[in-house]
Amino acid sequence: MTPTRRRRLLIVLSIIVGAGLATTLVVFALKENMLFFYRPAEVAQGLAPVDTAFRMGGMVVDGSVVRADDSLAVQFDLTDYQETITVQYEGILPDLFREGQGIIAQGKLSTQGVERPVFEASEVLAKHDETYMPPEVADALEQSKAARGETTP
Amino acid sequence: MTCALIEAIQIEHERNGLPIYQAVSFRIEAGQALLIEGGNGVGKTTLLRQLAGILPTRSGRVLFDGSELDEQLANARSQLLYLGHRLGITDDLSCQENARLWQKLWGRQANQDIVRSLQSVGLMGYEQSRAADLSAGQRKRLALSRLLLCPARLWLLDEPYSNLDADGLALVNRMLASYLERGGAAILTSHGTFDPGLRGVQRLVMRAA
Amino acid sequence: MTCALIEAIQIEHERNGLPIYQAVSFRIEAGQALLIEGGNGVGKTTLLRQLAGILPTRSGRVLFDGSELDEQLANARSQLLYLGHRLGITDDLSCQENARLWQKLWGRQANQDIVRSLQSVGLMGYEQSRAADLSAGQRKRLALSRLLLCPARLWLLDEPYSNLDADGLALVNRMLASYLERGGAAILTSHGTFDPGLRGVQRLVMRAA
Amino acid sequence: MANKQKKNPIVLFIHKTGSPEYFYKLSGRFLPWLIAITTILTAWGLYQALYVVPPDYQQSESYRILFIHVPSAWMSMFIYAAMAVMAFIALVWRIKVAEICAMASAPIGAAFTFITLCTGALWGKPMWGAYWVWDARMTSELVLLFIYLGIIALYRSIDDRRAAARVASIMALVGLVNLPIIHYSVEWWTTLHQGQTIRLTGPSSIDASMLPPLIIMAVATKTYFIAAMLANARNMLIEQDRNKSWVRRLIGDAP
Amino acid sequence: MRAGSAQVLMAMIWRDLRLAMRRRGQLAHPLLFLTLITVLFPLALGPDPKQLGAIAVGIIWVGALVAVTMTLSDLYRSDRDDGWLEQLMVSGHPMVLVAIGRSFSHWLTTGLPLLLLTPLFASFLNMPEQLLSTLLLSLLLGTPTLSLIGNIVAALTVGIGRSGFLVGLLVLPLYVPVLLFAAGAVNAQAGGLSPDAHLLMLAAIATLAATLTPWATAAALRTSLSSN
Amino acid sequence: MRAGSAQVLMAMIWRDLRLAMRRRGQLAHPLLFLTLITVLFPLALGPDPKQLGAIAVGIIWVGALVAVTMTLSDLYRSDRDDGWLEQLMVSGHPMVLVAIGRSFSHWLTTGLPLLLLTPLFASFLNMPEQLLSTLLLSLLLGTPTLSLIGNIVAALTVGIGRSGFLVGLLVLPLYVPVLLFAAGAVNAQAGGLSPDAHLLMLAAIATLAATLTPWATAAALRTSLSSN
Ligand code: HEM
Ligand SMILES: Nc1ncnc2c1ncn2[C@@H]1O[C@H](COP(=O)(O)OP(=O)(O)OP(=O)(O)O)[C@@H](O)[C@H]1O
Ligand SMILES: Nc1ncnc2c1ncn2[C@@H]1O[C@H](COP(=O)(O)OP(=O)(O)OP(=O)(O)O)[C@@H](O)[C@H]1O
Ligand SMILES: [Mg+2]
Ligand SMILES: [Mg+2]
Repeated sequence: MTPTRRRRLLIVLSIIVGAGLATTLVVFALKENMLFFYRPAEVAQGLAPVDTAFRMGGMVVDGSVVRADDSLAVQFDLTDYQETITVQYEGILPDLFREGQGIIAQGKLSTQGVERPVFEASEVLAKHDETYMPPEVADALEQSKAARGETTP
Repeated sequence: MTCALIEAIQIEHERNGLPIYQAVSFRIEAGQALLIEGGNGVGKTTLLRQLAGILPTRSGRVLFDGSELDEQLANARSQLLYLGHRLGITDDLSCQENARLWQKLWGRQANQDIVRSLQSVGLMGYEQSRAADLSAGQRKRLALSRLLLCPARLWLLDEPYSNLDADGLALVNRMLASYLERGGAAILTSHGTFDPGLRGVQRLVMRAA
Repeated sequence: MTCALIEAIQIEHERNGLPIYQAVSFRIEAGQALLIEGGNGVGKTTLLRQLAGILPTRSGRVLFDGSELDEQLANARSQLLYLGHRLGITDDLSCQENARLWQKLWGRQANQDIVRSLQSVGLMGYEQSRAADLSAGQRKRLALSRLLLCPARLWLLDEPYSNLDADGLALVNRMLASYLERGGAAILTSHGTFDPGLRGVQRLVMRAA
Repeated sequence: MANKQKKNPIVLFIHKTGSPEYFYKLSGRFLPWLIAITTILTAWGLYQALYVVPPDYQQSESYRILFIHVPSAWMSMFIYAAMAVMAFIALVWRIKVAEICAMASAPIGAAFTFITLCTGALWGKPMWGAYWVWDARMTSELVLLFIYLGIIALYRSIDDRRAAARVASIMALVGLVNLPIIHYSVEWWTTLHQGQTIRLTGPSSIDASMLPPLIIMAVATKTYFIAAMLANARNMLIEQDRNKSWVRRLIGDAP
Repeated sequence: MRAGSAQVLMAMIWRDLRLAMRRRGQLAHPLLFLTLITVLFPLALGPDPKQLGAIAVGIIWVGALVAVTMTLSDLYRSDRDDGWLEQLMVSGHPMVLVAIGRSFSHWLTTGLPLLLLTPLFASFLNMPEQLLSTLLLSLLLGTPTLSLIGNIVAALTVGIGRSGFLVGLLVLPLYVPVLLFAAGAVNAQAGGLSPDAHLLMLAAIATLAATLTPWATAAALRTSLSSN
Repeated sequence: MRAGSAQVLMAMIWRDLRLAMRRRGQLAHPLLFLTLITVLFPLALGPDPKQLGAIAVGIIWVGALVAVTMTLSDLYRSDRDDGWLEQLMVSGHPMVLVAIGRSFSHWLTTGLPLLLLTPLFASFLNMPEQLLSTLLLSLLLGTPTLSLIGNIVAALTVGIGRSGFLVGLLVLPLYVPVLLFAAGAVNAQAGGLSPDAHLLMLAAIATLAATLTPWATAAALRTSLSSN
């Protein structure tokens, strides 16, 4: 092997080794949870931090929304179909906020004076899925699902 | 007038207590030139910077128009032009913009317009070029045009011949000759590789201390 | 050997689409020197930087040892030393430290030790001085010592004579003469104010495009 | 010189289109068509998006901004990739036309990135309840804008056009790492930004009735990009080669 | 025959502004820097809008300080390297003109653009809206002082290569009072108090700086230049 | 006759470190900068220890980023101005050695000292103590990447005068992932999560940077130098 060839081989080898090592590390990293994002079930189990702000995501429970008459304050329950956590918020809600809709709330847990922790949200964001369809199609889908005895997620 | 334009009496320069060169004295009147010679590192640049008032002179006296340089620095400075190893050219301006700036700050020599001066130092066609794009010799020529554009009673020139081609050397000599004739005075350094061939030139050979 | 050490065939240089100088050709063998002449701004520095491979050569061919320069740039470069307007001196190192660094990177010329080389370029007593504190001519001399310290088959020297005193000019000529005798080759620029007075020197006069 | 004839056809093709004169003439022939197609498609696509397609079951009318947001989001990434490919060609084969095309793409890509950010923010307020959230998709898109701006600034701050293009090309290649991050961010992290709707392979989760304007706009933005890039590149080329014989001939020919 | 002071001042400011234009994008630089800082902080802190809003003033003011500081090491450097400062010194014109001119053009190219874009940064960082006018006023009164004081330090370090961090070290302590009163003004407003006292102090500092710093800068320039 | 690669690398690193010593205090500069930032923030925010503690990680990491960024515009500049880079290019030694050597010596003189003094800054800013080890680990894994990426940008801008802010614009977007994962690690730890995922990502980025950036830096140097 000429010196230049050997140098090239060395270069290629080192790049392959480096890239391989990096990929392995990434694969391991992606297996772990990296975000301050909790489901109501995790919060109920006490996994969520107490003093730090975090995000909680889930569905707004049907019929749980209570609006105050004189202010923008609102209270509702959030569920992941395992556990339910009560959320309090004061502010304007996004258009997409409605019962049965997925939302993400940013805020802190408050444990004062209540036996069940209440989530005090500083921000409520609507999280919709990636499905787009006309209302009629959605209705039709609903009906056919209902006919088959399923519920919409 | 009995007093010289500039007179140096046994001046020295020391750096951290060590003298750089052996004390020198000279005296120049209007219309005269002084050529400072000496080997590399002997202190020519240092001396010139002292005369321009950039470096302090702590022993010996420099008289300008008969009175201490230190006491009328601003006055003396407003009557001289200095051309050092660093040429004082603004790289991001064009030749013409540089020249206009000099005229604004140093005043305008009677009958001198910028384009004509640039042409006479051989920069015709480069008026709009960015100064940074000039070659080593062209930069030197641009700096020399300051001497044409701005009035002064004394020129302090550090190696004005370096980086110039044969044509450039002749240019410097022509400029010097006509300046001295008009009553100017000049102090210049050179390595003697080129003889200015002017009349009335004193020579001063410096020696390391 | 029938092929030249370095051969240029109708090379040009263009900047933003404009040619700088009229195409040049030359051919140099071991033991020969080429003196490039021409007025200020004609393109001498540019040509030398092309030969050193710093600037690209987009039209014409440069052959080193008979094969394209572009295709063996690293090999060609390891056999030449280049001295430009910027001297490649590290200001905050002493002369000796600079020299030691050069030896480490460019290899050590047989029988050359640092102190002796510094002495022979006239920097005796400045071995421990910070390079920044040297005068213009002394810096040039320090840069010249690289030629003594490191081996090479080709020297590319841009205005090696500038800023040097008479003694310094003689030094450069002595260095060149003995180098050519030992089979080296050199390409240098100069403004013709000083005639190297060497045997076997070709001259190339460049012209602006 | 013998080995020059054996070069593979791709390199040969690159070299041929890489001749400034050939490129200039060829692109000049395409340009009017591209402009015409772009205008027609954009008008048609916008009409469809605003008046023809049905509203969404959840977002009702405001989802129509999708037809601007999504095509420009795609373009912000597509243009970067195209620019990087051209930058690579420019660096390896030193082809001037590739250098110029890469640099001509950067401002267009930056513009699309900016549009994506703006439309996303405007859409986010009613839907999510916030103009801006620091989630991975949005952050990485913002980073993309900065990278574009950096490339443009770098290109402009060097005098020699060719050297400037080469330096900026290296930066373009370095910035390439950001593209997979933008695309996969919604999968790797739980983002507020929704996941993938349109898939090239497998079923998309958008109703077929809503697809036409999206496809039309996607094509229109592509033709717009090609047209704008060519127009930019032609100007830059003329400017750089203004002293070359082919430009002189061109100007001489002109009536 | 020589030009009068006003003319010299004009010529020098003209040169600075022209150079700022030539070195394209230089104008935009402090802005970009502040933009990047306002982007980096939310990233590093995690996206809690309330927390962010509470420290927005701090981020903007510290960002502005750092942005201005970063321009300082280049403020006189290139003028020194190309011999222009030397020429000005030998010209016999008072150095204080150089100091005044440079301070002014420095503010025009750094402080002013920062001021103009601050509303954008503030909304980006969720700063409560009613604080904006006070923040702007504090910047209007504070940034000229930053330029004036910065000029002294730039002049002091002009003879030193690679002075970036030395400049930072020297200047940031001098900037502390400005920062205190400026942030104090906005924080007072946020806490429901009147910001006037702080703003008056800022104005006082600015007046003082405008009258005194040019002399210090001029002296620093002269000394730095004659040291080698 | 010429020196081997390892020897050349050693010689270049030796030079860098010697220069760092000579230019007295250069070593201390990023440190001083971070010190000043950690002092300025409490001043701008008012000293609420809890609030301060919550944003301590942000301040330290953003400070480190900015400190490193500020060193970049000078990283190759003086070597270019005095012709040393030109000489290295003409020497025929692979430019990638220059890139590797400079990246390493840059880390030794910026990242490492920052790492060593971080415990001090952290306690100054009231950062909860149990976070310190994660913070240090994140700096250990993150700062080499900063040096490596910074070298590319420094090399790209070496031909441009007054490049300070252009450098910032180019480099900070590239630093964003490092910042995200580094701050993410500490924030995760603070919130009771495991920081491992973030640290693994940091390690991955560092490995990738170490294998790829020297080539980019070398190419950038070659191109920038041949631009005039
Ligand atoms: C400033 C905020 C936003 C930014 C920076 C942003 C950025 C992007 C980008 C870069 C893509 C292309 C992803 C890819 O092809 O890999 C994209 C796609 C998309 N975005 Fe956004 N977006 C924003 C806000 C929104 C909002 C508020 C919505 C809707 C409520 C939205 C809906 C979509 C949809 C439907 C797609 C297409 C998804 C696909 O099929 O790939 N975006 N966005
Ligand atoms: N970066 C640049 N951009 C544009 N033009 C340039 C640049 N550098 C040099 N030039 C021009 O190229 C020409 C050749 O310059 P070069 O430095 O090679 O000349 P030279 O022969 O070495 O001159 P001198 O004898 O004065 O050193 C000059 O006319 C100069 O104005
Ligand atoms: N900043 C400095 N610190 C210490 N010594 C210095 C400094 N500057 C110059 N010197 C020394 O002072 C002496 C005189 O330098 P000067 O530059 O005046 O010489 P010169 O006569 O102009 O030489 P040249 O012909 O080489 O230009 C030299 O020996 C030099 O080494
Ligand atoms: Mg001298
Ligand atoms: Mg030259």
